[in-house]
Amino acid sequence: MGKTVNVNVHHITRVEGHGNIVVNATDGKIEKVEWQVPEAPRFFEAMVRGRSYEDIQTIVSRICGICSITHSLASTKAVENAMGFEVSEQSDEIRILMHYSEQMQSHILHVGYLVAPDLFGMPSVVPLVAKAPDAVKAIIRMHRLANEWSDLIAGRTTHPVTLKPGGLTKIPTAKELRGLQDRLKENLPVLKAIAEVVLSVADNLPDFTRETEYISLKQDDPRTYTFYHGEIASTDYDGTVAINDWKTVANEYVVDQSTAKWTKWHRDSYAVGALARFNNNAELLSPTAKAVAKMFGLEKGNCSPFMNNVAQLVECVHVVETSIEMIDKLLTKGLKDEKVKVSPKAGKAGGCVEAPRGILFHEYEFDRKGNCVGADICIPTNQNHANIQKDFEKMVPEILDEGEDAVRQKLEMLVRSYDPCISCSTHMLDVEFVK
Amino acid sequence: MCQCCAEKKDIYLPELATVMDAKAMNVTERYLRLAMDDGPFDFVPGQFVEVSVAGIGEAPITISSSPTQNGGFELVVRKVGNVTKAIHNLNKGDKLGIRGPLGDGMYPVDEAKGKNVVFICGGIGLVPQRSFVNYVLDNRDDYGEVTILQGTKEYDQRLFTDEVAAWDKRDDVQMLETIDLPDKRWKSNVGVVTKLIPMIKSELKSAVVLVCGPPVMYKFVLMSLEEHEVPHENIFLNLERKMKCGVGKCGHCQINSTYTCMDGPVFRYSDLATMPEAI
Amino acid sequence: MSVKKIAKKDFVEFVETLIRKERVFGVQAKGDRFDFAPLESAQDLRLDYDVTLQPPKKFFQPPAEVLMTFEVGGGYQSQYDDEPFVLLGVHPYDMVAINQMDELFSQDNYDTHYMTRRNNATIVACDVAKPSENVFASSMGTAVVKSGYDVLLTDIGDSYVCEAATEKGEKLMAAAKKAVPADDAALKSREAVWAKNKKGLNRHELKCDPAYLPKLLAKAYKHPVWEERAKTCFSCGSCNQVCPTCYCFNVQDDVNWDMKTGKRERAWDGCLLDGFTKVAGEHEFRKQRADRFRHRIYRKGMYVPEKIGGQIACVGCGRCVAACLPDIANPVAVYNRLIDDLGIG
Amino acid sequence: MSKPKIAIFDFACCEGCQLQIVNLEEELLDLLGGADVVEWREAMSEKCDEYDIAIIEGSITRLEDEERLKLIRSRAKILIALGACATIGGINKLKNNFDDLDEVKKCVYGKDANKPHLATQPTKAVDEVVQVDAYVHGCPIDRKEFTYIMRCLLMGKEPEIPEYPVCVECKAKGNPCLWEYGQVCLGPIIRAGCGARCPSNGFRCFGCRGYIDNPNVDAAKDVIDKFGLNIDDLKTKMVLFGSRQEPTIHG
Ligand SMILES: Cc1cc2nc3c(=O)[nH]c(=O)nc-3n(C[C@H](O)[C@H](O)[C@H](O)COP(=O)(O)OP(=O)(O)OC[C@H]3O[C@@H](n4cnc5c(N)ncnc54)[C@H](O)[C@@H]3O)c2cc1C
Ligand code: SF4
Ligand code: SF4
Ligand code: SF4
Repeated sequence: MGKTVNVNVHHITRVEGHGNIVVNATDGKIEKVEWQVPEAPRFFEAMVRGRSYEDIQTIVSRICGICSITHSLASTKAVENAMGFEVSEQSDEIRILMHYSEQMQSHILHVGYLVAPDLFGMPSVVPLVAKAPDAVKAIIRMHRLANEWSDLIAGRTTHPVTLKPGGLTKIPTAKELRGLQDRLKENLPVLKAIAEVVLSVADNLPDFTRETEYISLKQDDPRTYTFYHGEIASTDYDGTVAINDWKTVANEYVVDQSTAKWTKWHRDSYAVGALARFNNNAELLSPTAKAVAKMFGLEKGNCSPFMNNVAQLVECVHVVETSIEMIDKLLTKGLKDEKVKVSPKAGKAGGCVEAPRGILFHEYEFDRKGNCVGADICIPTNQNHANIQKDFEKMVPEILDEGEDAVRQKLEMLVRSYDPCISCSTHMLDVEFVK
Repeated sequence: MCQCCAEKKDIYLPELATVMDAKAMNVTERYLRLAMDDGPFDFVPGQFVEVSVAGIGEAPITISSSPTQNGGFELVVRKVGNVTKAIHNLNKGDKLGIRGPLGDGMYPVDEAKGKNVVFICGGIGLVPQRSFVNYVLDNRDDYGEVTILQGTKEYDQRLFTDEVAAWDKRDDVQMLETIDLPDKRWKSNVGVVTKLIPMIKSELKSAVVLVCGPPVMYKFVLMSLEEHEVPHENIFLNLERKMKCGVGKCGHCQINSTYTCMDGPVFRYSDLATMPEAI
Repeated sequence: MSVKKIAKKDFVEFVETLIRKERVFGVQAKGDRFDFAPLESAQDLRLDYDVTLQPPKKFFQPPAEVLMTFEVGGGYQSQYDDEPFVLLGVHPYDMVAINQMDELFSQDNYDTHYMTRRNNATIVACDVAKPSENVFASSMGTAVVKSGYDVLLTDIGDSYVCEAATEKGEKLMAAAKKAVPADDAALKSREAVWAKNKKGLNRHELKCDPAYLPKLLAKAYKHPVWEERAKTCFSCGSCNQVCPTCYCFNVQDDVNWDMKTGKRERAWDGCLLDGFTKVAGEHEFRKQRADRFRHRIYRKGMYVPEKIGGQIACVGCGRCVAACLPDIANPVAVYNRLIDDLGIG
Repeated sequence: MSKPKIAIFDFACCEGCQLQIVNLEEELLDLLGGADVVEWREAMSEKCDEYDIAIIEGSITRLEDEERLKLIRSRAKILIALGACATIGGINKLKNNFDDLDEVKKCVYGKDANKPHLATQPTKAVDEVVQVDAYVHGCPIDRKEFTYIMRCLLMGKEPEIPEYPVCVECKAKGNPCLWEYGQVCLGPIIRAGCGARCPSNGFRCFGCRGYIDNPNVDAAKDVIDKFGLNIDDLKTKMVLFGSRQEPTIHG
């Protein structure tokens, strides 16, 4: 006799945005397994229409509060590509520092505040304060560092204001950078300590794998574990694809059960995110980051979505270690006050960076005056929706016997491990409520 | 701290006082009797204090009692915003901060001696005037005839009704009261306070006239006093302005070149000639 | 007190030793402008600046400061910023403004918060080496200054003449080992700088003696200029904020999370701002932009002078001229307009 | 006295303002010391229908959301609008500029635009649907201001939110004015309280806190002329967070 399981998680908690999980199984027979997104649609592609190239970043940053720096960078790069603006090496490096701060912000938030309660069997981080005070303190400390880091370089923790097409509106002083570097050095051990804590409860991550195609950026010259430069790579494909050809990768398609646009390339679905970056670039991680990966036995080719949480931790270590080096380089070269002056041109191009939760594509077309006449945005969580569905389909039969609570718990954990940013993904989609 | 500052007191620092008595007078006004925790409290009618409620802020409030009355000093506070709302929550035994007395523009207690005194009050304007009314009544022989005019918008907003009734009963006081929008309970004068001016029995021309009420009232009262040929030197107005410091620094209460907190709040009308912003 | 001369390179060295001993603030470049900021290296000091973005008043009356802390029901405790500091590079017009503020904060009711900071300061003034785009100190009689500073520096080419005017100044300059008594030639050069500045800091020329301004304003209250100019006033208060002689403030309480302890703070305010005179019940005494605009001009040209013995409370720094986006705040433009219409005398 | 119960709800938005609450770090624990957070989907799994203070993030774009908001209002003693989406409609109001909402949908959904579940209506700020007791302005909110407002409310005090424009804080920070560097900064007409964060970082104020009560748009026109710009340069900036709101610029 198989089990009868009815899971209906209306608005899964501890994720960014609104998503529903529906599983119906009667006597062991699965009738319905669905991942749904009922978030209110927000129409960003329409909202940027007619707006000046200067204001695109300000608008699209609001797609998502958690990856606002990423959206800002991707759109700014797209504008720069479309209009052929050069960006100085210094600006590029400072932007990467800015981008790293968001990786760290988002990853710590995700692993520390949203996932850790699952690992400790708690409903939220609030009761966790009593159970694991030191761990929570360490997490808060790292989160604060990430925020101050972003405050310093992006001007705010959310919705950056130091970016402009062609460069930056303000750069940190040498003294500020040195201060940041000191803090990063000081806190690298704290990060390792957090990894130890996660390792101690890592057994609570469900044991599940499914062969998956992983897609991320890859940078060849110089070979770098990249979040910002490079072209599109896949674990199923040897070469790389140019950013402007992103649509040949994403292949957005519509399915019956959902109006959310899904994506696929070589298989029915693919995954993006920290694990995808790891699977494409692991050998390029910083030494301590490699050591942390090893601690968890995380190796290239890993196909367990739950290991995305671990890959995020590994990346935290990587961005901190790499930033320490980058600041040295910046300071040795000396900071220059660059005057950026650009004027708009007509053009169309894509811009791409890695959001904490995976590869992000922006594409815009501008008229002569620099006003936007067309836009297309493809968000990482969107690219993961199909993969989440496919994971559901493989996982539910494997765990159905464990009962309703376990199914609900594990599916919630699965969704969370993708670190979905649903408010992002619904910039253009809407799904019916299934009651 | 440097020597010269260490010797001076901090002009912004309140001292603690205790609520000796507190009661609601009506929905919006609350009566408080206070005593300073340290030392005596000497003031002249017309002066005010800055009342502090820790965490909420400060508000200037005129002393409503007369210095001739013993046992602390009295305030009446209308609930209009943050500080006044917080003051309304205070009860007997509670502590609050006081700075003052403040204001060098006081009632002309000496100048009015031997003269007829006329008080014209609108609404809560009775509160500051009451200090001088009681001062005059406690030194009744020093002053000429005493007239009190009080106008109130609605019956339920009348203040100090017992005291007003007591004044009314006295032979040596002419007490006139009116209500703008009366109900059945009111059997006396109806309309704005200026209506009462022609009913004053004592000679106005030589009287000292003290006016306090809402900003709109002044224009009409002054017009009427003009008709009765009261010299501007004999008219005193109690002016209200926004205040943040009460000690002549913050700039909020400035009326042209004059600081309400320093030179007022009681002004001689003739002095306002150079202050077009006053009325 | 002594007048010395010090070569510029020795002066840099002197400043370097000063920085190691004391809390020093000096004029430094901020992008393509200048401002006072904590001085970390003598190389950063820019005594050749034109004008600072903010006037030095912020050292005595900071944009926001804690006046006191309190405990609910437990009384109030004054808080003071009580650390000595050196202020390097105050221009004469700003020094005149500080002198006025000293008077205003100490007369009648002595403000211990302002005065503690003031008494903690050692001010090194310096004569203007490069006039700013909007300065009109010459018109206001503030191009050179004779009092208030502890040391006055004058750039005479390859060296500075430095005059110590107070004990504090003498003590400060004692550390300048390489300074020598100023010779006649140096003093002459200094006279020349003064003579030049007395005329030359005049990008806007006031058409009357500043002493006449109160009389001019006495007959200008109903003049149309207030309406005309205020029509495009943002009520942004920038003219107040950047003015070295504006000192109006707001006071606000804030509690800590324990809801029992807290602080009372004061912060810059401005008479041009909407709501400056608004009382509970929504009554506002200077509701019209024109009323507020006029008030500022009167305060500078008449009200404050009445309070402090005649000295006009506009020192001609020109900051408001630069700060006012719609170009209406320039006091000289207003005064000259009134003179054109109403004449002198 | 028992601690007041706080519930946090999100509507159409980027959730960046909730993130600022998380970003309070240790101070969040202080807040939790003074109040119980009983529902907060982004950060915790607990849910609750009883609360004293409801914090609303996001703007209202669908009928069903209006109903949900009204229900929340009916349960809460104090309702706070959190962030620009809630206080003024935020960036979401950009879509209201299209006279025809179908056009908006077509632009995003193409031929699928007419499917019934894509029903959308003009974006509304929270106070266009229910009464709001306190506003926390900004996109995102300023953490310092948020905690100040929360402390005020917990104390029963009405917070003092600046009536003056951003220039006041910009000048207090000692910033050179961005207009002189060719930027169309909305500082003079936008409500302060952010500490002039954007201008201090060299980025024009784009108006996320909404207009001051009495903005002088005529003056803005004058300034546009002075800097040799076109009125459209100003209009296009004002539209970002000020779509279909007073004041509108004519001409
Ligand atoms: C000299 C003088 C005497 C006064 N005497 C009395 C009195 O006896 N009884 C009484 O009920 N009221 C009196 N008032 C008015 C009283 O001061 C205000 O009602 C009170 O300040 C409002 O403060 P709030 O915090 O409740 O209101 P909010 O609106 O929250 O005010 C915030 C702040 O603005 C200032 N402010 C607002 N309104 C006024 C105002 N009308 N006058 C001065 N400052 C204001 C205060 O600094 C106040 O703290 C007097 C005012 C003055 C100037
Ligand atoms: S009024 Fe203007 S010019 Fe005069 S001192 Fe003030 S800021 Fe300077
Ligand atoms: S005069 Fe100019 S600077 Fe002053 S408030 Fe008006 S617009 Fe702002
Ligand atoms: S930069 Fe913007 S906020 Fe700052 S003063 Fe200029 S206009 Fe005002």
